[in-house]
Amino acid sequence: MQRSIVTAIADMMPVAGDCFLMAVPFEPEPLPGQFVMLSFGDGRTDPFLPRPISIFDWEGGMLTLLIRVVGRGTLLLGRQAAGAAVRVTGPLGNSFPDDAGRVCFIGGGIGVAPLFYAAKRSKAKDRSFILGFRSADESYLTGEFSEVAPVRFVSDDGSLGEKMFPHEKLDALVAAGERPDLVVTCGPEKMMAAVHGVAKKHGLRDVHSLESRMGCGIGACLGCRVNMPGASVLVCKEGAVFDGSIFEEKQ
Amino acid sequence: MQRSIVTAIADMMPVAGDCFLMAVPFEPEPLPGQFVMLSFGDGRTDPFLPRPISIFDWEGGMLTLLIRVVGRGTLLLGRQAAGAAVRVTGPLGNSFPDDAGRVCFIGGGIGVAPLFYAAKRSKAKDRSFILGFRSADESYLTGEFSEVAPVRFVSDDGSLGEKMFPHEKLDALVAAGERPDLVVTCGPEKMMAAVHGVAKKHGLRDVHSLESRMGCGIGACLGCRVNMPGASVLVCKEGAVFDGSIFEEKQ
Amino acid sequence: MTDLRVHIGVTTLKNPILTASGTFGYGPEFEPYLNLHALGGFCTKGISLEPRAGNPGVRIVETPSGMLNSIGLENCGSRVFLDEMLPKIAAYDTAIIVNFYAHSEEDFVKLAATLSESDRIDALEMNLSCPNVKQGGSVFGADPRLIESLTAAVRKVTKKTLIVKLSPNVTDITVTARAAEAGGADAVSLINTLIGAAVDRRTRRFTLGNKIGGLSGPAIKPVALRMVWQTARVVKIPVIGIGGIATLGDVIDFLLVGARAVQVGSANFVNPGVAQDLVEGLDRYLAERGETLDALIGSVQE
Amino acid sequence: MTDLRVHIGVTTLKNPILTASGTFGYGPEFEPYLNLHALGGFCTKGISLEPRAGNPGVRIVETPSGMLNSIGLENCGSRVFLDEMLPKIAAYDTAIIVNFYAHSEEDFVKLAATLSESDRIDALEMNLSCPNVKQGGSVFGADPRLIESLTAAVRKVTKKTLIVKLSPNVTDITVTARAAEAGGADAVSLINTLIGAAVDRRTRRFTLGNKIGGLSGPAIKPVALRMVWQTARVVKIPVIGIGGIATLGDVIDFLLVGARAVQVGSANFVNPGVAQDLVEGLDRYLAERGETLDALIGSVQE
Ligand SMILES: Cc1cc2nc3c(=O)[nH]c(=O)nc-3n(C[C@H](O)[C@H](O)[C@H](O)COP(=O)(O)OP(=O)(O)OC[C@H]3O[C@@H](n4cnc5c(N)ncnc54)[C@H](O)[C@@H]3O)c2cc1C
Ligand SMILES: Cc1cc2nc3c(=O)[nH]c(=O)nc-3n(C[C@H](O)[C@H](O)[C@H](O)COP(=O)(O)OP(=O)(O)OC[C@H]3O[C@@H](n4cnc5c(N)ncnc54)[C@H](O)[C@@H]3O)c2cc1C
Ligand SMILES: Cc1cc2nc3c(=O)[nH]c(=O)nc-3n(C[C@H](O)[C@H](O)[C@H](O)COP(=O)(O)O)c2cc1C
Ligand SMILES: Cc1cc2nc3c(=O)[nH]c(=O)nc-3n(C[C@H](O)[C@H](O)[C@H](O)COP(=O)(O)O)c2cc1C
Ligand code: FES
Ligand code: FES
Repeated sequence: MQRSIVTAIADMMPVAGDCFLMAVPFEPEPLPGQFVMLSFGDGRTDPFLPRPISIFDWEGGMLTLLIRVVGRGTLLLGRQAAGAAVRVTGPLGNSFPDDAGRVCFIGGGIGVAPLFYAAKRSKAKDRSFILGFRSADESYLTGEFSEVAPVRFVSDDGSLGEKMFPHEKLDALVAAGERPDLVVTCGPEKMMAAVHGVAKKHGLRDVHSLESRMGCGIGACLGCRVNMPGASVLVCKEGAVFDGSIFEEKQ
Repeated sequence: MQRSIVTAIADMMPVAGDCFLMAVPFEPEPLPGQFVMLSFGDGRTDPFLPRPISIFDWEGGMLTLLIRVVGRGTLLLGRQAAGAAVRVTGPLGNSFPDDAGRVCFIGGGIGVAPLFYAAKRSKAKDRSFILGFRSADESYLTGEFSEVAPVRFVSDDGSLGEKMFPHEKLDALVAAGERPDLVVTCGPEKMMAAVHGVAKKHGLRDVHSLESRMGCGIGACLGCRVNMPGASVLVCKEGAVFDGSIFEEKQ
Repeated sequence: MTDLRVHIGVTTLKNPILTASGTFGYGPEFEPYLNLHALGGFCTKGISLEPRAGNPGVRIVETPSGMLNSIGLENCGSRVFLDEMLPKIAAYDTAIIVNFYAHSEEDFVKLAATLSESDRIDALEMNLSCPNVKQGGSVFGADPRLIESLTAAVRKVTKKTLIVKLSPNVTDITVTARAAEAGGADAVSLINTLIGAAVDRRTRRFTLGNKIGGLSGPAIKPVALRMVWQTARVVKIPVIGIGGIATLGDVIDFLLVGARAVQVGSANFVNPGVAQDLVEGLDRYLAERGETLDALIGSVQE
Repeated sequence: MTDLRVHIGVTTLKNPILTASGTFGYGPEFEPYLNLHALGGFCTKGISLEPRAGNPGVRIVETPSGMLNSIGLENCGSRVFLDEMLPKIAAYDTAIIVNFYAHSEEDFVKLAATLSESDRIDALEMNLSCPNVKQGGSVFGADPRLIESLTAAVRKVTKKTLIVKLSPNVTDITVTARAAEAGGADAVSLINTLIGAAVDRRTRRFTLGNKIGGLSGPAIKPVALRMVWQTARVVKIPVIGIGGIATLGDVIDFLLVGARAVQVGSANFVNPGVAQDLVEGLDRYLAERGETLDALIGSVQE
């Protein structure tokens, strides 16, 4: 059951790398991989549209969002103080599968956001992360992720973990015999496509959380349609989680 | 010298009667009766225009504004927390004369706002207030005003001070021999016109701070022109303080 | 509960709050957020004879107090709509208004005739004004003679309530409104989106894949309100007001200047439950004042 | 300092940032907030042959991300302007562009001739598009034949740079722009305000004393950007972009789609120092990229 409510921000916390955590009371309990549409709840009309934001965490009626400041909307949202009114619509979209024994969660940059809750809630026997950041300075919540499952960090400059890309780390792990039943990724599209390449090479099952500009998040505006190599998809309604085959040219 | 700056709110304090006090660092020192244009400083474009707000107080570089929530703009301004960015342009407009020995400051409702600073800064030997509110419940800062000068309160329902209108109180005072050299008023236009009637009857000098919807506050948009009985005036540039004769039909 | 009924053509709407085409999906998307039975009606996404993929690339961009869209009239086509979509919404106790468009008079007529066969469709809304279609922009919507003849041709093949939706991208909306009236429209609805553009200054390309798109949202409300007022003064048929409606105050403003009903558009994206809030708000507003809807409509003092 | 000079007609602007007519008073009002020498130029309040009192009642109302005004072209008249206002601003080292209007071709010509006698005036901006004047709204601005003949008539009596300011309240702005070009204009400036209205629902009256007014501010930027782009593609004379410009990003957007210069309007009311910020910002932007202004202008990828 989805809802659209105006509620007061319970807590705001700055995080490294231009990010912040926003906690808002929200029911019902979302599924891992779902997202919400977040906007101002005070009646201003600028910024106008809500922003799609993944579930970073949900616990006992408190929803936590991890948001990176990239433009005007996220900038102004980040300046809201606890007590300010926001509108939250959700939970939206499909979710990550949860039927595998060994899952590897791969996140790049702000794409790590949905993976915390996904790993925390996963019933898989064996869960691990590969988290990629540009550098140690631009990484965040590394401790929090480590508490949920073992993390392999990689970074562009080697300042955090190994100096390689997430898909290279996955390749190396599989080569070393650590073969996941399912790979779950979220991050830049190039990273996800590269991970799919590795998954395909090794015959691994992989799912990916896509991004697209959204107007409504509920399938009403048709604004989020993207033409992927594998299909033209309405990200908010058919996703945001898609099978890796979406990165392959349709025959 | 006027300026237009973006600055962080130093303090916000709720006040009875849907009002709040906002403190912002601002130089230079304004003259009593001047006003500022206040808007959001975070780059949002809605609400778009700045709001004219009187100087409630200024002390050592800290400007205090007393604002009543009447519409969208003041509602959203009132929800800002300390630390939020606002734009302040000013100080604007002319000021109250300060060459009288005995001054009576008469305010109605939110019109009391500019009178605190005016009375506090006045060099007059004898200063007193007549402050009118709808009721005791909707009155505010009565203690603060009383510290600056003696106050006669009047209210519509008699729940605060005497049950009469400010102009009636002035009339009674003059009749009782307490004749001011200058009457300074700010409040609803009807109240100011009535005070002018009393002032004229007794041959008192009177000045009034007019209100008008403003676009710019600096004489650039010509939006604030109002046709008063006595003249058509550009409130922001020629006022906001006008001689009482403005309420008299031009011959 | 105040009597909120409104008569438009042969249709009685249970209240004057409709949702605008292209902003309410096909309907079911909003089930979690509101009771569709509460609405006066809803306008479907614009339907064409054949399915249409719409525009590639970025389709939506936010603007100050509004948005631009260049969806490009993506839709499932009339066949799929009638066979698959309509049955899913047929049970809703609310008026179904099918928004439709074509690129020739012939296709407009064919489509209107096809849609008229369905008993469950209450009204047709003819979209003359989509600025997103590449073949020349708002061609139908700007030429009063074309509007009149097209309306007359469609009028001949349908007994359903026929609403003509007007483009604001014209010098004088009263001219196009009168043309629709002369052609036999039961009502006009306005405004569709204003044509606009946005640039991505990092890449130095237009943000939208289609370069230009339709501007909607609170930003356009003053223009819409002016056009509705001008139009309501000169036509005898009902005017349906559209443009930036998000609050009860907006609804009242449009009714005051003469709109007989209103459509809520982009605001559905911000709060998917807003349309029901507006119905309830209007009911309360009239009840509190002991005023009838008829007394409110057009009561602005001139 | 990058070379920011721009040539329009016989005038060389030191940079492309101008302030828009009616939003910058007569100039001196802004002295406390910026250095007027820094500007490319400023357009005066619209001047008419005789003084004009403007509209009574409320003249300004805020709208979502914008505002409506119905000042009604209040101004001191050409005589007072030349004798009293102009001397006060003559010393500013910046281009003075006099915005002017009339209600007949005869008066337009007379006014242009009078204004042309002053050496200190750099350019004339002919306002065809004021929506606030009661006598029929945007009459001059909507008729291409009238625009061409009027421009030609004014052209005959002035050697100054002649800019024709266009109304956006037309079906196709490229038609009116071409008419101005054909009549001999040195440049076109666009857009003037969109016509809109607002209602005070408490009193059930139009908020503005004049009922309708001109919509300006960030809300209209997408429409302005689209029209400037369309126009810059079809005319050879320079296009001056206006509409919702408030930030450096806005300036760059307009230059990218082909504006040779821009005018800052309503944003002056929010931040009276904004125009100088924009000059400095543009200078830095180009310097950081080692790019020339010419390379930037019109460089959006199509
Ligand atoms: C399903 C989904 C989940 C997401 N989860 C998160 C998350 O948990 N944390 C987080 O920080 N970000 C997340 N994002 C990205 C986030 O929505 C954008 O960063 C944000 O919308 C940018 O808004 P802005 O106003 O700051 O940027 P601007 O660039 O000013 O945005 C302008 C417009 O562009 C759109 N836009 C711009 N960039 C993006 C983008 N990368 N993706 C989608 N829309 C974009 C916005 O919707 C907005 O309407 C998610 C996106 C999607 C689709
Ligand atoms: C010189 C001057 C000094 C003022 N000093 C104070 C003060 O110290 N404290 C205070 O609380 N108020 C003061 N006001 C009134 C204050 O400016 C308005 O209450 C405020 O602008 C209303 O804005 P809003 O968005 O809340 O209301 P809305 O009704 O939503 O306003 C919409 C628009 O109408 C205009 N408007 C509406 N009512 C008024 C009004 N009464 N006066 C002027 N503009 C109005 C606003 O400028 C705004 O653009 C003063 C006004 C003037 C002219
Ligand atoms: C994403 C989107 C899609 C639209 N699609 C259609 C359409 O298919 N047919 C149509 O007549 N109008 C369409 N419109 C226009 C709206 O129905 C409405 O006229 C316009 O958005 C103005 O109303 P608003 O400001 O409330 O959004 C669309 C608008 C948007 C935002
Ligand atoms: C209060 C006000 C007065 C205006 N007066 C004039 C005028 O006298 N002549 C004119 O050509 N344009 C006038 N305009 C239009 C502006 O010059 C400009 O074209 C318009 O406001 C759009 O720009 P903006 O969105 O940056 O404000 C006026 C605009 C405003 C807001
Ligand atoms: S965001 Fe509106 S349909 Fe997907
Ligand atoms: S408020 Fe702009 S001139 Fe007075």
